[in-house]
Amino acid sequence: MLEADNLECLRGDNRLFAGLGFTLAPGELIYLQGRNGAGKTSLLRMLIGLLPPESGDIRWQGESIGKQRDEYHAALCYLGHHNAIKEELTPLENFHHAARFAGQDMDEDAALDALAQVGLAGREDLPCRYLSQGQKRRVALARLVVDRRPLWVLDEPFVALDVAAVDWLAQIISAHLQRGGMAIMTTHQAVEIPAGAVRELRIG
Amino acid sequence: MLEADNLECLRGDNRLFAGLGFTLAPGELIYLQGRNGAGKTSLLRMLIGLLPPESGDIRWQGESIGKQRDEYHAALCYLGHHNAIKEELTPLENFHHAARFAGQDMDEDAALDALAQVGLAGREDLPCRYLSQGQKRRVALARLVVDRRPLWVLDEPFVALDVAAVDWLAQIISAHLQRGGMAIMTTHQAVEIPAGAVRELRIG
Amino acid sequence: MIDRFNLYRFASPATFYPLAGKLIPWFAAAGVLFGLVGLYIGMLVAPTDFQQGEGYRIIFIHVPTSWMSMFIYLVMAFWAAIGLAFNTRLSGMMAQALAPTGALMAFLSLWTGALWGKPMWGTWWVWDARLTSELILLFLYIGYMALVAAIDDPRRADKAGGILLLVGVVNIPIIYFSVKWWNTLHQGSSVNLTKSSMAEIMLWGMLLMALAFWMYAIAVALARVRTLMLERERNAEWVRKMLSEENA
Amino acid sequence: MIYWNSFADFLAMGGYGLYVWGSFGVTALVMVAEPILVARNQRASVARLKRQLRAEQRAESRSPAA
Amino acid sequence: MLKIIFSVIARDLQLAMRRQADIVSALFFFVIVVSLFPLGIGPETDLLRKLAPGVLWVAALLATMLSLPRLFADDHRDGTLEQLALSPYPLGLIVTGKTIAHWLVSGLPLALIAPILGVQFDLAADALWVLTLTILIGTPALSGIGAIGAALTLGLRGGGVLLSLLVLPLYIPVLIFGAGAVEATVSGLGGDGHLSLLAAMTTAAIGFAPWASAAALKIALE
Amino acid sequence: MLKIIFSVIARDLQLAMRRQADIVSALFFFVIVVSLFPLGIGPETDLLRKLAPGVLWVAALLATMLSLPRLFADDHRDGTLEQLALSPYPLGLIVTGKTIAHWLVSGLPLALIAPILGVQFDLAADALWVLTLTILIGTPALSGIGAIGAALTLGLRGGGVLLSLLVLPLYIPVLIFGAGAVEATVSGLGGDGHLSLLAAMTTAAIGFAPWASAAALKIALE
Ligand code: HEM
Ligand SMILES: Nc1ncnc2c1ncn2[C@@H]1O[C@H](COP(=O)(O)OP(=O)(O)OP(=O)(O)O)[C@@H](O)[C@H]1O
Ligand SMILES: Nc1ncnc2c1ncn2[C@@H]1O[C@H](COP(=O)(O)OP(=O)(O)OP(=O)(O)O)[C@@H](O)[C@H]1O
Ligand SMILES: [Mg+2]
Ligand SMILES: [Mg+2]
Repeated sequence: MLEADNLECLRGDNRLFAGLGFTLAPGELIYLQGRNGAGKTSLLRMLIGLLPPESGDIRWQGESIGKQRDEYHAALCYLGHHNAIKEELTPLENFHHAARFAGQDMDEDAALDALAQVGLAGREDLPCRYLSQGQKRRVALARLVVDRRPLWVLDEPFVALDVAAVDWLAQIISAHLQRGGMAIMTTHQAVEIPAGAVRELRIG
Repeated sequence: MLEADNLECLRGDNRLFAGLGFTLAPGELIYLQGRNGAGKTSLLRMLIGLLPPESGDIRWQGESIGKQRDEYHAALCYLGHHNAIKEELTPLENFHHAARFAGQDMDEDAALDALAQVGLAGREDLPCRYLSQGQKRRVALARLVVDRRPLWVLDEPFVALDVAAVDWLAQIISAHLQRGGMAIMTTHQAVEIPAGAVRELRIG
Repeated sequence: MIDRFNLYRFASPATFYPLAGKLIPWFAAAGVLFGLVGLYIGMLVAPTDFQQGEGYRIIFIHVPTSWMSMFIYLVMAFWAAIGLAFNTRLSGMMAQALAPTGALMAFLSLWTGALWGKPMWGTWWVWDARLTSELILLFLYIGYMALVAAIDDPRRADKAGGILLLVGVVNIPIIYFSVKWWNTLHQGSSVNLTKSSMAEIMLWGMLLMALAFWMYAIAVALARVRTLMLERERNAEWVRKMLSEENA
Repeated sequence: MIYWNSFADFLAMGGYGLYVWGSFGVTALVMVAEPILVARNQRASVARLKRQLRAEQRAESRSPAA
Repeated sequence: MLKIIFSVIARDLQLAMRRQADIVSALFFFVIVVSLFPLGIGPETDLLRKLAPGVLWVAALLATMLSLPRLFADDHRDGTLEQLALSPYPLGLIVTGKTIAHWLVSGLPLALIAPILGVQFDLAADALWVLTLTILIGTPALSGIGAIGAALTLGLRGGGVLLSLLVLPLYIPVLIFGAGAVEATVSGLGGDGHLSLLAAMTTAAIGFAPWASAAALKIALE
Repeated sequence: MLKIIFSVIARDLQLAMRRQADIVSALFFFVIVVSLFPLGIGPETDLLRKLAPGVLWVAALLATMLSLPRLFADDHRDGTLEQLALSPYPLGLIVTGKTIAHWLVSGLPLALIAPILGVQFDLAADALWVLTLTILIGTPALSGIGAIGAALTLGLRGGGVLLSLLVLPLYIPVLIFGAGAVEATVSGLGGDGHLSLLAAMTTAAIGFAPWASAAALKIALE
């Protein structure tokens, strides 16, 4: 369970939001909304502990996230604006490295399987430089196929994806919620998540 | 009059378009359309002479643009994806430098006037670093207020602007066309240009 | 409990800003006073040094500036440690406010030392341990100021500058001893800083001058920290109130 | 009490005048310049912030109270 | 613990291999700077022999320094650094891995080519040997300290020059003991004292610097 | 003609003033590198005096070189370079302006501080004077040639190191004549010949290099 209490965010001179709080229980999805520059990305970065809030508190399983950094990170999967893939490496290599840094070793078959699921079959060994924008995004998303960590934090995951891939990702998120996972995500597209308790949160 | 004949564009291994041609006469606007990555920006960069076409010819007033570079540039105003402003300088300074590089010296009053028109009154002396995305775009657009060159090439000029500013810019473009100017632009937003002969051109 | 409360009140910019404003004239006056007496003793009363002639009078500036340049760096590192440990807003500003003064002190130490070295050693500069480490200290100051200036967000600037200061302060003794070693191993020291037992009156002059520089540094740093505070807290209620009151 | 015999002696500093006065002069210069600069920065800051505050207040009073 | 360090090293080395330019350029910079000196100073052998340790060490220092800006910049730009900071391992360990990889790519090759360049300066065999050894022992400290500077200047305007400003003063002890060891050997005094101090500094740098870098990285990510 | 050059210079200087760090950092890099050498080589005054011209010149060269990557990179990133290329003036003139501004910011300060550093190496007054003069005359050539390299590597991966690789070989003649003039003066031979060659090279570089840079920039903009 993730709880945020009375969060305040200052960037430069702007107070982006203040007094923001919510609770995210297993099986729930929070759909974060707001205009450009409202502070959605800033809020997500606070939640994952990269941006210290001006005031307020964020608790994971009842304890402040600052006090249990490594445990919290082990429970957390974040996908940001950037894909975090290396253009020089192949999708397979990228996937392996990402899994290893997340503390989850992966055998070859499982990796190939995940890549095939995101539609990259046949491209596992092509350097990512040659992939299209959408395919690059898919390399990053492949992690979600095998990820069993309880909390997903997704910043505009649908960007650059085509319609089929958007549907596929919505399914993946639903499955995660049905397994008792939690998720918080932002998106400017209207996407229907078929299962799980979806709640909207508007900032700015 | 701007004429393009049988243009072909290759990027890496992809042929983005081939056999593309059009004529742009005074008072006309070409509205360039196509999906992301179709080659719109590439085409505009060909038209302004920064990207040599694989084959085909571009003529300004009947003569190939490669043969009259400086004259052509003197007749041309280009606005790209980037704003071409310096974050360290103020809007006023940026505007002055831009005008000077375009060969048009500007007195203080005219500059302040143009900036006021784009809604930057009171911010003329604040470094652009502190401006919002939309305000930065407006600094770049302020040039159009005073620009009397016949050919405008605008790459997604409406990006980051709010509704009022979009209307304002549409007016500016109309006025340009009514003065006998020419324009070619791309945009993903549907914007109504109130006057002038508007033509669509679809690529990809 | 009451202590804690007071400390936090003191450390809050809204309280500290006017307090600093009131303190500055006192420190400045003390600085001028000590300086005048020190100069009087050092320049007019103190007799000549039997080894160095009148040239030794540079000592009345050289030693205080050298001390201050090192001491200010330590103070900055102290504030940096406090800032990183307790996340207080004031500490970063204090470190930043001290830096230019520290750099100037280091520069003056080098300048007066060079002007002293020419008549005493016959050269403006030697690559001696003390001199070299003072030069490096100047670089550390400049590096710190450049780093802080390059970061837009003041809180980030404070933290990054703090790390640099702490790394630097660990390095200063290492640098000093490495240079000393390098120098002494390589060749017998051609340079002897004359350690003549100073006449008591000279010592008094020097101590007074050191006090004067100290007061000066405090006054200037307080003045600078006020500016920093104003800029950083420009949207805070107390600044707005103060500015509009002064308006009226 | 005073060590020097004449003002000229004082200026000559036993032949070290250039070095001694060079040191004291530059130090004096620096120690006068620094406070002046600091004070000027402070005044400039206050003036600019006041100007911004006034501009803001004017903008607020002009905008329709919605 | 060790596993995450090895994973990071493996990935960074793989990347360096793919890019190639990385390894070759640091090395070439070293070679070019060292070769510039005889051009700037003149061809007297005696003089050059005296200079050799200093010049080679300064060049090694500059070559290492020039490769620093990219140490974290690429990972920062493409979002990998965030992911690393969010991994369930302490960031200090990850930085340790990246520092070691940086040394393998930018320090080790210098040590390997140093003897050849030393010969150009007419150094004797024992001096060559000590020179190689000092560069081998000293460059890890350069990588470690440099990583702090790279992390502090990550994403800043004009970061490259600022980085050198921050890092060079901190490099000085390494330079002095490194060049000092060679000089002591050349002059027959024996460089053992210098060498052990160098080793001590490297150990300290490798152990302590990654945590300072990690703290700086967290600030850069805010 | 002249007006556009002055406009460009004025803008670039204004930017440098706003950033401050730019000017200060190139200068301090120079100072630091020069100060490193005595640390690497040892404090013997005689030796240092012999080295001074070479060391100062190599340092000037490196300092100029390190400030090169940003010469066009900022303008490229924010789209200003496109606008400059589209202005009705020849791009070569604009590059001339940028080169001059670069020299004013990164070359001239070196010349101004060189005498102070020369004093640290115990150079005599006439040698100091010639040293300053050579740096004053020689650095424009460095800026001019460097601009070509900066334009050629604009937007490339690992551009910084690649840039030094391209530019350093071309800097060698400047280095040789620059340091040579000072040495000739120190040894009493008189450095006039060297100086006039240096002046000739600078004139050629300032006249010719901007047009080569302009051509390279057009390629980078494609
Ligand atoms: C650029 C040249 C010089 C620099 C950077 C320099 C630096 C320093 C520093 C950092 C100190 C304080 C160290 C301490 O208190 O332990 C100091 C103290 C002192 N210096 Fe210098 N110095 C220079 C030249 C000279 C010269 C030429 C002389 C005299 C011939 C001199 C005489 C002294 C004396 C007497 C002290 C006081 C020592 C003490 O109180 O322990 N210095 N200098
Ligand atoms: N250093 C700074 N100084 C001033 N304002 C800043 C600074 N950094 C960020 N901001 C502002 O904070 C906001 C950051 O917004 P954030 O990236 O969280 O928006 P978002 O809701 O994710 O937007 P988007 O939908 O475009 O992704 C922006 O309005 C930006 O202008
Ligand atoms: N060096 C290259 N190698 C391979 N493909 C390239 C290369 N450079 C560009 N491309 C491709 O050329 C196309 C360039 O498209 P362009 O920027 O003209 O698109 P656009 O229509 O302006 O798109 P948008 O609407 O996103 O602005 C892209 O599809 C891109 O992938
Ligand atoms: Mg966002
Ligand atoms: Mg486009």
